[in-house]
Amino acid sequence: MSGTLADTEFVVRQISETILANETYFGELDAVVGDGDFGYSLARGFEIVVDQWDSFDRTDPGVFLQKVAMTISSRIGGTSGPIWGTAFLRTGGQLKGNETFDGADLVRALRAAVEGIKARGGAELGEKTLLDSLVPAIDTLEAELAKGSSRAEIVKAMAVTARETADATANLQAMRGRAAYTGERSIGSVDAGATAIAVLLEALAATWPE
Amino acid sequence: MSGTLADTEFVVRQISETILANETYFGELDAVVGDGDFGYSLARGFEIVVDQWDSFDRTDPGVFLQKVAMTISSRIGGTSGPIWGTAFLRTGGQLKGNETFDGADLVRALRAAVEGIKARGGAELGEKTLLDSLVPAIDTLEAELAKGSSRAEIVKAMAVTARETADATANLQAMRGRAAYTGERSIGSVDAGATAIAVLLEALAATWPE
Amino acid sequence: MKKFVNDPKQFVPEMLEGIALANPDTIVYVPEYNLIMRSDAPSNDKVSIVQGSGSGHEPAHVMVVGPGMLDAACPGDVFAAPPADYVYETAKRVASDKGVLLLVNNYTGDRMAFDMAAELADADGIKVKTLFINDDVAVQDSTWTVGRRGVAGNFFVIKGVGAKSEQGADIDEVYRVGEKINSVTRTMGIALTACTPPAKGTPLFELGEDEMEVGVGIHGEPGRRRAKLVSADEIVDELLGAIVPDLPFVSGDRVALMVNGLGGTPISELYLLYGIAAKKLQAQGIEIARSYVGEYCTSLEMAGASITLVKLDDEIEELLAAPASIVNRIF
Amino acid sequence: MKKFVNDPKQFVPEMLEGIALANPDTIVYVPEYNLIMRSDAPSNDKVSIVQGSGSGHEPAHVMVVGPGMLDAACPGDVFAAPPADYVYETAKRVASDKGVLLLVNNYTGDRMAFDMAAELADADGIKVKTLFINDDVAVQDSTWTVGRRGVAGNFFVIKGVGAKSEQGADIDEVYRVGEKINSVTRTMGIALTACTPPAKGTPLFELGEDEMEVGVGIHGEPGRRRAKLVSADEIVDELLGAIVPDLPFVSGDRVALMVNGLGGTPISELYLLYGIAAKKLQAQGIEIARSYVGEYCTSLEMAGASITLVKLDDEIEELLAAPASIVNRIF
Ligand SMILES: Nc1ncnc2c1ncn2[C@@H]1O[C@H](COP(=O)(O)OP(=O)(O)O)[C@@H](O)[C@H]1O
Ligand SMILES: Nc1ncnc2c1ncn2[C@@H]1O[C@H](COP(=O)(O)OP(=O)(O)O)[C@@H](O)[C@H]1O
Ligand SMILES: [Mg+2]
Ligand SMILES: [Mg+2]
Ligand SMILES: [Mg+2]
Ligand SMILES: [Mg+2]
Repeated sequence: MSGTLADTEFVVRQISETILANETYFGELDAVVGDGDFGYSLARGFEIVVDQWDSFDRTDPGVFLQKVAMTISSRIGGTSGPIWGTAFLRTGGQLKGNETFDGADLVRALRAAVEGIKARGGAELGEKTLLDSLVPAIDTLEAELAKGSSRAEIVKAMAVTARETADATANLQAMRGRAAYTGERSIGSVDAGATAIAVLLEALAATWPE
Repeated sequence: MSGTLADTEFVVRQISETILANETYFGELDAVVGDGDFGYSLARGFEIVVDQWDSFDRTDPGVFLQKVAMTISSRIGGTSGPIWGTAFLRTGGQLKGNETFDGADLVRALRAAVEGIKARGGAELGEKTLLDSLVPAIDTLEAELAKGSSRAEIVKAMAVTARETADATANLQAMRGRAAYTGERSIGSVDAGATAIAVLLEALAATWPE
Repeated sequence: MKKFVNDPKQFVPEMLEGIALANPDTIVYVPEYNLIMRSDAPSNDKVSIVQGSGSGHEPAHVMVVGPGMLDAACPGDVFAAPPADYVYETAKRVASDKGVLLLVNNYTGDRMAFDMAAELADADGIKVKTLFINDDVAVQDSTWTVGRRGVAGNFFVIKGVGAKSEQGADIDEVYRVGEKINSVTRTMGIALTACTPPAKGTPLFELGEDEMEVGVGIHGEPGRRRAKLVSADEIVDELLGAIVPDLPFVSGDRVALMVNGLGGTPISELYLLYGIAAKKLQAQGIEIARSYVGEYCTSLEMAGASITLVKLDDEIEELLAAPASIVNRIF
Repeated sequence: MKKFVNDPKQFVPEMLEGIALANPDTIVYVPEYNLIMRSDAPSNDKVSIVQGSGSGHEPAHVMVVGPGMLDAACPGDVFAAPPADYVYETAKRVASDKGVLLLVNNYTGDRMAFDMAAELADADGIKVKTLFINDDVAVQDSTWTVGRRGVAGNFFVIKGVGAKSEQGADIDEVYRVGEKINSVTRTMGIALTACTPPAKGTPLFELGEDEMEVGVGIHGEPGRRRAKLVSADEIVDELLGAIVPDLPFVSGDRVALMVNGLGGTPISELYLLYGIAAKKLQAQGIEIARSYVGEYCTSLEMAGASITLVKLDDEIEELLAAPASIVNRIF
C-alpha cells in the first residue's frame, strides 16, 4: 500500500468528526470511574482542527500531522492533551520529509507514537489505557500488510481488533490515570481511551472510500 | 363554671403533649409559605415544661401559668416564643391571686392574652395569624358560658369554632410573619398558628374528663 | 438529608462549640445562651455591637465576631429568632459605658425578641439602641405589612458600625452611620434549590429541575415568582433590574458590589456572576469602587446567590475600608 | 443542572474575568492562556510560585494568587489539567532571576503538562523546579500506580513556599520547605453528594439518599468505599482513623487542623465537624496549634468535606503564620 497527503487528511478529518460526534458518549465512558471530561477535552481540541482546517501547512503528510499535533496540544488539557498531542507529533515526525509513505513507514510511525505515549505517561500494555486497543490494532495492521490485504480490508480488520481489545479492558484493573485511584472498582467497565480508539477505527472503516 | 389549679394543670399538660405529638405536622404547615420551624420551636419549649413539670410554683393557677410562660419564653425563639410567652404570661397575670376562677375570669384572662399578642406582634384579626382562630374560640367560650353549657360542651364548641375559623384562614392573605412576604401566594393554605389552636382545642375536647 | 450532623437538636450548639474551639484565644462561647463574644469585650471605649438572628445564615452572624465587626452574636435555632432572654443576656454581658447597639434583620420574630430584650436592658440602665436592617427589594415595602426583610446587606451595616465604634464614636453617631448605610443598601436573591433545616429533615420547598425562585428569602420563604431557569446573564439582568431602579442607582454613582452565595453555590459561579454584574453596571455608568464575592449571609445549603449594591460616599467608603478581622479567617 | 452559567464552554473564562474585574489593581488576567497573575509579578527578589490544575476546585488555585501565596495560577478546564502550552506561557511570564517553582497536584494529566512545560522553560534558560503534592491518604500508595493524589493539603504547601519565597530564599530552599510540608500533610475526604461539571450537565456519579462516598477524590473519582450515611461523629472517626495512623500523628504532636468544604456544604457544618475533630485529637494528646475551617479546595458544588492534618515544627508554624493576602478576600 501507499499513503498520500489526501489519505492523511481524510483520516484526520474523519477522526475529528467522530470525536465531535461522540463528545457526550466519550464523557460518559470516562465518568464511570474517571471524571467525565474525556469527550469534552478531545472535542475542544479537534473542533479547532476542523475550524482551522484550511490553514495547516500541507508540505507533506508528516508536516500536516505535526501542525495538527500542535493545535490539539495547545488546547486539550487533562491527560488526553499530552497523550494525543504526543501521538500525533511522533507519527508526523516519522512521516515527515516524504510526499508519500508505504505500509512499513506507517507501522514505524505508529510504533513511534506508542513509544511516545509510553514515555509521556509511563503506561505499559495491560494497565487499562488507550494503549490496550491501539497496540493490538497496530499489530493487526502489520499482519494485514504482510497478507497483502487491501486498505479497506486493513482498516476493517484494525477496527475489529480494536473493538475486541477495548471491550476486554473491562477485565483489567486501571493502573494509570484517575481511574487508577478506584483500584478494584475499575474492573467491570471498559476504558474510555481504548474504546475511543475502537470507535474511531470503526468510523474510519465505515467510511473508507473503496 | 369554676376552674382550679388541677384544671389548669390538666389543660397545660394536654397542650404540651399535643404540641410534642404534632411537632412534625406543625412544621409542615409552616413550611408551605413560612420556614417550617413552628413545630420545632413550640416543641423545644413545651418539652421543657413537661421535663420541669413538678418544679413549677403552684401557689395558684395564675402563678403556675406565669412560671410556664417564663419557661417557654426562655427557650422558644422565632415569632412563637414572644407570642406564646406573652399569651401565657398575660393569662396568668389575670388569674393570679385566687385559688379558683370562674367563667368570666377566664374570658377576661384570655382576652388579655389576645391584647398581649396584638401589642407584641402588631397583628389584627384577619391578618392570617393564630388570632384568627383564637379570638373566635374565645367568643364561643363566652357564648357557651352565657348559655350555661357544661365545661365539656364548652370545650367541644370552642374546638369546632377554632377548626372552622382556622380552615377559613386559607382564604386570607398573610399580613404578618414570614408568610407575609409571599403576598398573594399565601392565599390557599391555612395558617400554621391558627390551625395549631384548633388542634390543641380538639385534643382538649377529646380528652376532657366529663 | 445530606448533612454532617449528630442530633439535629444539637446542631447549633455543636457548631458554636466548633467556632469556640477554633478560636480559643479570641472568642468566648457561653453555651447557656448560645452566645459568642469577643474575649476582650466589652470595652468602655467603644459601643458594643450585637447581632442575633436565626441560625443557618453562617458566616452571619456568629462567625463575624471580631475587631471592627461584632462584639457578640446571639443566634437562635435554625431560622428562628433567639429567645428574648438570650438577647437580653448578651446585651448585659457586652454592655459598655458607651452603650450597646443591637442590629436586627427585619423579621417579626427578631423584632419582638430584640424589642423585649432592649426593654429589659434599658430597665437595667444599659444604654441601648436598636437598628433594623431591611435591604431586600424582593418584597415590596408597605405600611400594612411587616416591611422589607433584612438579608445579605447586613454585612455592610455591621462593617460600618463596627468600624465607627472602633473609632470611639458615641452610640448616636454609630447608629447614624448604620442607618445611613442601611438606607443606601439594596439586595435581591435567587434560589436554584431549596434548603433543608436539620431538625426538619426535608426541603422547605420543591423546585423542579429547570426552575428557580426569584426573590427568594434567606429562610426558604418563596420569592416574587417561580420561573424557568435561565442563563447567568439573564439572571443578573433580573436581579439588577429590581435593585438598580429601587434606590435608584444612577450613572456617576460609586458603589460596593456584593455577590453573595446562599450556601450551596460554589465560588466559581459567584465570580462568574460578579463579572457579568460588574460589566452591566459599568455599562450603565455606575462605578464599582469595592467588590465582595463569597458567602456573607447564607440559607443553609441552598444553591443560589444574591446581589447587593451599596451607594458609597466618602464616609461609607472609609468605614468599609477600615481594618477588621473575624472568627472565620482564611489563613 | 442547577448552576449559574451561560455557555458551559465559557465557564472557566467567565469566572476568570469575574476575578479580574473584582481585583483590577492587583491582578492581571491573560485570556489567551487562562492565566491569572499578580500584577506586580515577577519580582527578581523572589522565587515565583505557580500552581495550575483543572478548574472546579476554587478558591484553589486561581483565587489564591497574591502576596505570600501564588504569583500566578494557570487553570485548565473543569477537572482537566491545563494544556502544557498554558503552563509554559505562565512560567515564562513570571520567570524571575530567582526562578519559578511549579506546584503540581499529583495526577497523571497534571504531571505530564507540567513536565512538558518545565522542559520547555528549562530550554529557555528559566530556573525551574517542580514540586508534586500528594496528601490524600484515601488512595493507597504503591510503586506500580500513579501514587497518591494531591488534595486540600496543597493549601499548606502554597502557604509555606509563598512565605518562604517572600523572605527571598533561593529556589532550593523554597522547594525544601514545600517538600517538607507535603511530607507531613495528610488529608481524607468524604462526599455526601456528587458534583456536575458544567460542560457535562449531569452528576459524575449517583449517591443514594442515605449513602456517602468515603475517601472521595476532588474530581468525583470514587473513593475507598460507598457506605451508609452515618452521624458526623462517626464520619470524623472514620476520617481521623485513616489520617492519624498514616503519618502517624502521635500524642505530643503539634498540628494544624483543617476542615475543608467540598463546595456544597455550608460552613455551619464545617465548624460542627471541626469541633468534633478537635476534641477527638485533643483526647489523643495531639495539640492543635492552628485551625482552618472553610473552603480551600473544592469539587464544584459537591456536598462533602475533607480533614487535613499537618504536623508542625517551628519552621512550618512560622511560615503558616506569616502574612498573606489573596484575590478572594472577605472585607
Ligand atoms: N498514563 C497514561 N498513559 C496513556 N493513557 C492514559 C494514561 N492515563 C490515562 N490514560 C487514558 O486517558 C483516558 C482519560 O483521559 P482524560 O479524561 O483526558 O484524563 P483525565 O481526566 O484523567 O486527565 C483514559 O481512559 C485512558 O485511556
Ligand atoms: N405578628 C404576629 N402576631 C401574632 N402571630 C403571628 C405573627 N406573625 C406570625 N404569627 C403566627 O406565628 C406562626 C409562625 O410561627 P413561627 O414559625 O414560630 O414564626 P417564624 O418562623 O416566622 O419566626 C404563624 O403561623 C402565625 O400564626
Ligand atoms: Mg477524564
Ligand atoms: Mg416559622
Ligand atoms: Mg422561623
Ligand atoms: Mg480530567
